[in-house]
Amino acid sequence: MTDEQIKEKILKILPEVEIPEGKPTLTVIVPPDKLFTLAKELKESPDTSFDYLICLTGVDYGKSMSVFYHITSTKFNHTIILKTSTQNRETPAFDSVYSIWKTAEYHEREAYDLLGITFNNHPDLRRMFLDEDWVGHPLRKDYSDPINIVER
Amino acid sequence: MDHQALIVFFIAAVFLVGFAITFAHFIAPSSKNAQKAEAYECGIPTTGLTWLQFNVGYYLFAILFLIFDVETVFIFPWAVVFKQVGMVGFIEIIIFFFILILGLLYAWKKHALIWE
Amino acid sequence: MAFSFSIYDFTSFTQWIDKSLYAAMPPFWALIVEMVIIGIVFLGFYALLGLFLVYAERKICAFMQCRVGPNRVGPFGFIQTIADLIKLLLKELIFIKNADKILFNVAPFIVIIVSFLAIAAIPFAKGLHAMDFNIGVFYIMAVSSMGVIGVLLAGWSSNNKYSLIGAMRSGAQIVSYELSVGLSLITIVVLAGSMQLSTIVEGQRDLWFIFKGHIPAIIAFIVFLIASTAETNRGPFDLAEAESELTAGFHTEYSGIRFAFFFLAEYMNMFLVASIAATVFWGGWMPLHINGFTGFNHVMDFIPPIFWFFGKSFFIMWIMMWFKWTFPRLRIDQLLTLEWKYLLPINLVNVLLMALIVLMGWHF
Amino acid sequence: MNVVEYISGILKGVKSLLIGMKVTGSYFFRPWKIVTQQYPENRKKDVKWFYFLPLWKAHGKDTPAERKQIVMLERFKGELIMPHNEKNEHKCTGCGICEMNCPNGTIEIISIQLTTEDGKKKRAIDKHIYRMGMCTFCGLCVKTCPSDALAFTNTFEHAVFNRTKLNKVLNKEGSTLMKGVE
Amino acid sequence: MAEILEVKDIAQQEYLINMGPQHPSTHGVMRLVVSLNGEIVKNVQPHCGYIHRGIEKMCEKLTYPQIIHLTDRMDYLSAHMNNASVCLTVEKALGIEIPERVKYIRTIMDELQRIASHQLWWCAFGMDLGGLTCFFYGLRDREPILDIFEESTGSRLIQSYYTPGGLMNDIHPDFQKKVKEFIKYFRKILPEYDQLLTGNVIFQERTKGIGILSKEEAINRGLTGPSGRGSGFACDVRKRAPYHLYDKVDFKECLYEEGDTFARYKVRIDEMWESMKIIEQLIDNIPEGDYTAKMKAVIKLPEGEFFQRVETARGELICFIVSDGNKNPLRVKFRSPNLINLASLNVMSKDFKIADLVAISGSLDLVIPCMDR
Repeated sequence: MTDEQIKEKILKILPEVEIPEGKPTLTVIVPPDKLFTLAKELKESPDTSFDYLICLTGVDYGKSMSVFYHITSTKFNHTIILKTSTQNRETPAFDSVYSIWKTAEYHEREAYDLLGITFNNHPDLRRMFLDEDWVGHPLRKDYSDPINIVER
Repeated sequence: MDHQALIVFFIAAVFLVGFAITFAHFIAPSSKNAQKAEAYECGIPTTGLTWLQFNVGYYLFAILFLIFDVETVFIFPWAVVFKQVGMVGFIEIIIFFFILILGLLYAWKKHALIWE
Repeated sequence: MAFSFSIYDFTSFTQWIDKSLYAAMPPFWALIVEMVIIGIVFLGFYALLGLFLVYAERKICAFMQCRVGPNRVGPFGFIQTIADLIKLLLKELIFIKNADKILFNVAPFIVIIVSFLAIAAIPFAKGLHAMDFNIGVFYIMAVSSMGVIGVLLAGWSSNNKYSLIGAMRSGAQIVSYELSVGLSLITIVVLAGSMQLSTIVEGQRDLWFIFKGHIPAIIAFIVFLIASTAETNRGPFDLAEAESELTAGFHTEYSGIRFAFFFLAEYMNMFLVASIAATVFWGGWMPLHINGFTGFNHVMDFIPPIFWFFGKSFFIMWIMMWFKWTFPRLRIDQLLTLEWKYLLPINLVNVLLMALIVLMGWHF
Repeated sequence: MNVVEYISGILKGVKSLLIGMKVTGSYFFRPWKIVTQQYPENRKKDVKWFYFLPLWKAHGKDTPAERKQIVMLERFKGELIMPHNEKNEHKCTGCGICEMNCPNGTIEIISIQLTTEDGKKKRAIDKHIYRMGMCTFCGLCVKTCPSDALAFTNTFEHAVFNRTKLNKVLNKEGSTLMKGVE
Repeated sequence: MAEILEVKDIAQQEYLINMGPQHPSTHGVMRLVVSLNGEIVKNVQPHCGYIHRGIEKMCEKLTYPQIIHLTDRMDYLSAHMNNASVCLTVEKALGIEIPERVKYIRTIMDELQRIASHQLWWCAFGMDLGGLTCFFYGLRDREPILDIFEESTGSRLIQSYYTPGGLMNDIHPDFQKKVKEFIKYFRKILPEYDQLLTGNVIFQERTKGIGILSKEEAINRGLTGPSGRGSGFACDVRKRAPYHLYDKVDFKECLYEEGDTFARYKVRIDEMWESMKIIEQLIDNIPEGDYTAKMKAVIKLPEGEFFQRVETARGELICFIVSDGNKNPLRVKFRSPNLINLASLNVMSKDFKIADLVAISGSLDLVIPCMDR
């Protein structure tokens, strides 16, 4: 399937998505509450069959929190990026895609640990690298640690 | 040399270990602290009790061993006198082994020889 | 009696000491002095042999691994093990808080006593053995199988989970392989018709048993080698101390000289089984004699028996080290499968085969 | 279990074990295959034969890894230095590009204002401080230096007893800027 | 002595064992909390983060050329590939064309690194299973590769050789000769690995049918690299999304359907052969030219998100850079193949023995600094 066909297909499933032009890889901006249904649809429909979640990244833009999903199909070898954002920086929460791709388990735990993004329906959302009693989420832009982070 | 010399060996071994440990007690440094007295578990305190009732499926093997080892003890005298006894001994040991192998095969078939 | 003996026959030497002691003092004291001499001689032998074996193993494994091995302390690193011994003596003896103190302390005694007792029955050369039981083979088997108690106690008393698992494994392992050791020795006892080690050695005057007994003897030797490697807890059967799984297994909590005794006992047990194998299968101190080749036999006789004995034992130990440094470790269930499904049935059939050969007189 | 399978399984297993033993055994009897390098001894120029007594046949022909004397390759990044010529001159202008490019803050340049003969004010280095304890030897300072003032030597024995000894001043006492370097 | 418990309580307690952080088989500081039933593993709970250094946070403060030296330190056994991930992302974002010569050298270096990594894995895996001799043989054969690296890049383990746009410096004049020498030597010595370990009946018993993961499960869990290919998951980025020169060279993607420890082992052994094949195709025709493209002094990426998939020796590494147009990235994410592969450990080792757990975690070839970042 080419990018155009995927674009059409996604727009058919979910008309409210936003697809910006000029990206090196097809990027789809999805509202947070619709992400799970779109992802499920993309994985399960036989002509897209995005069965492999390569990467899940949480990004703190300073004003908003986003999560990127790089998904690909092992069958057709096409790759797209799903992006979802929220303005709620303090307690961002998204739907977990663990039930679609099990590999999301560790990615989501990592995002929770370092960025404080909560994933609903995640089976075991704990800190991954830091101690349980660690205060704050280091990858956030406003995280401050006067001892260990040297400003230059 | 009589068999009482075994006592010498026993005493010598006890002496060797006892002397060395006592000697080490005097010359080795000693600094006590609570961390050092912890059981080693990769640097993490042990979770739960060590002496728990836990399943090591070797109990069956111990029983099997008991059976077969007793049989081995019976074979030893036979082996020593076998040359004098000759054919009769051979036939008898065949019967004996037949039963023994039958037992082994039974255990085999019953999956007793598989560590669960 | 004048003091004269040759290294070909120690009988006169030992008897001379015996007689001169009894001539010099009352029998009771003579016996005591004799015992003390034996104790000291064997202690020295035991310690030296242990040091040498540790060095030998390190050097052998180094050469197999394209390394040089110890080469800094003394010429060719020969004093390395003595340096290690001093280091181990100087290390702190750590007690574990929740360990069972009595058993924790008793365990090293047991492993050493067992190996020391078993060494008493080994005939090193003609006339050079401490005790010559008429049930020699049986005695060694009985005593050496007690070593598992020391290992079990060490593992259990440490209050450490790794140790406990190691001890359990060791129990299952040694207990199982005891059978194969016994049965493979029985194979030879059938051929020799005696359990006395001196008789067994004498019986190999014309040809060693491993050649005399055709295929059953060779099979018995291989089975004995495998089973005894397993019984001494050496690789590839070192499950009790499997370092990639259980860090150090049953002796995880032992430090300093206490650990050294487990280490020493392992090497002495290895020497023990190697010397039994040498005695029972390879003729012990008996030189290589082939029936009918008189000239050849005479040439062989020139090499003193003590060299024959140690040469054979070290060769077998070398094979055991070769095993250890080549093979990956077995898993516990494979270990037991090997014993119960392979070695034991083979052994049982092998005993019958040997009995048949002896009955028919097919042996040489 | 089939009896034939059982026996052939045993034989196959034994054969595979023997093949493995052949490998280790053959190395045991070929001590000249040993690849160990005797470290402090092989630093010396004239390697004595007895340093290699156990591997007296090793002459570096069988395996590429065998070398008698340790060879330090020219590009080895051992320590950052500032090459000085025989007139005690270096090329560092004190521009601070290395300081800026260093990811770890390893380099610190303390510069002074010099007045040249024709009255112009000019920046020059007073101290070029290199904290080796923080260096990750990425080579960005050498690569980005516009006047090629820095280089790596291949010394590698950096063990010292005190961490402060790893802080080094790269420009030598009384050194000046080389002529023609701006 | 411990307090006396009721029999009921004792029977109900779980037997928990910590493997790691100070354990010989974890190859670093990772902690596995294993709950056992006898010797049988019931549950494995990995705990990581013992050497978490916050590389992603540090990257946000650094410029793009400076990031490179941090990536070496993630997966130190595939340092070149880690460098390549950042370099390729930056090059892709800037849309610059790098010289052919650089592509050749990068491909050769990557494959040499892959061989070196698999050698080290081979020896460590042998050691996990108790065969200590493997360790020395593997390290011995790795030495020539490190010498080749040292000669050209100046370092042995963490080279920081690639820069955005090219290479740090040109290859050494002896490079081609040395590489050819090594290939000749290693082609002779690699069958020895098979003799010592692969064919060994104990080894086969220990690895065959152990830690099975099906293809679907592997894809779903994102098990990549040789571990994933052992399950039949065709996840080789070199084939699926070629970079460097991988679309021009001829090589086979090693796939095994069994999904057990032995399959994962075989994939790596085969990959060493394939890597040698790739190097042999390229080593004689490295074109002349610059070793770096013309780059600005300060590299600023355009605003947007860029990512590059790279096949390291352990699996798929992704460098994902979110840029806001500054000389520093806004966010850098490295998809560590080790961390994701670790997630499969619990599924694989369930109901196997504790010795198998060591074999399985060894066959996943985990490098902890990459996992923790």
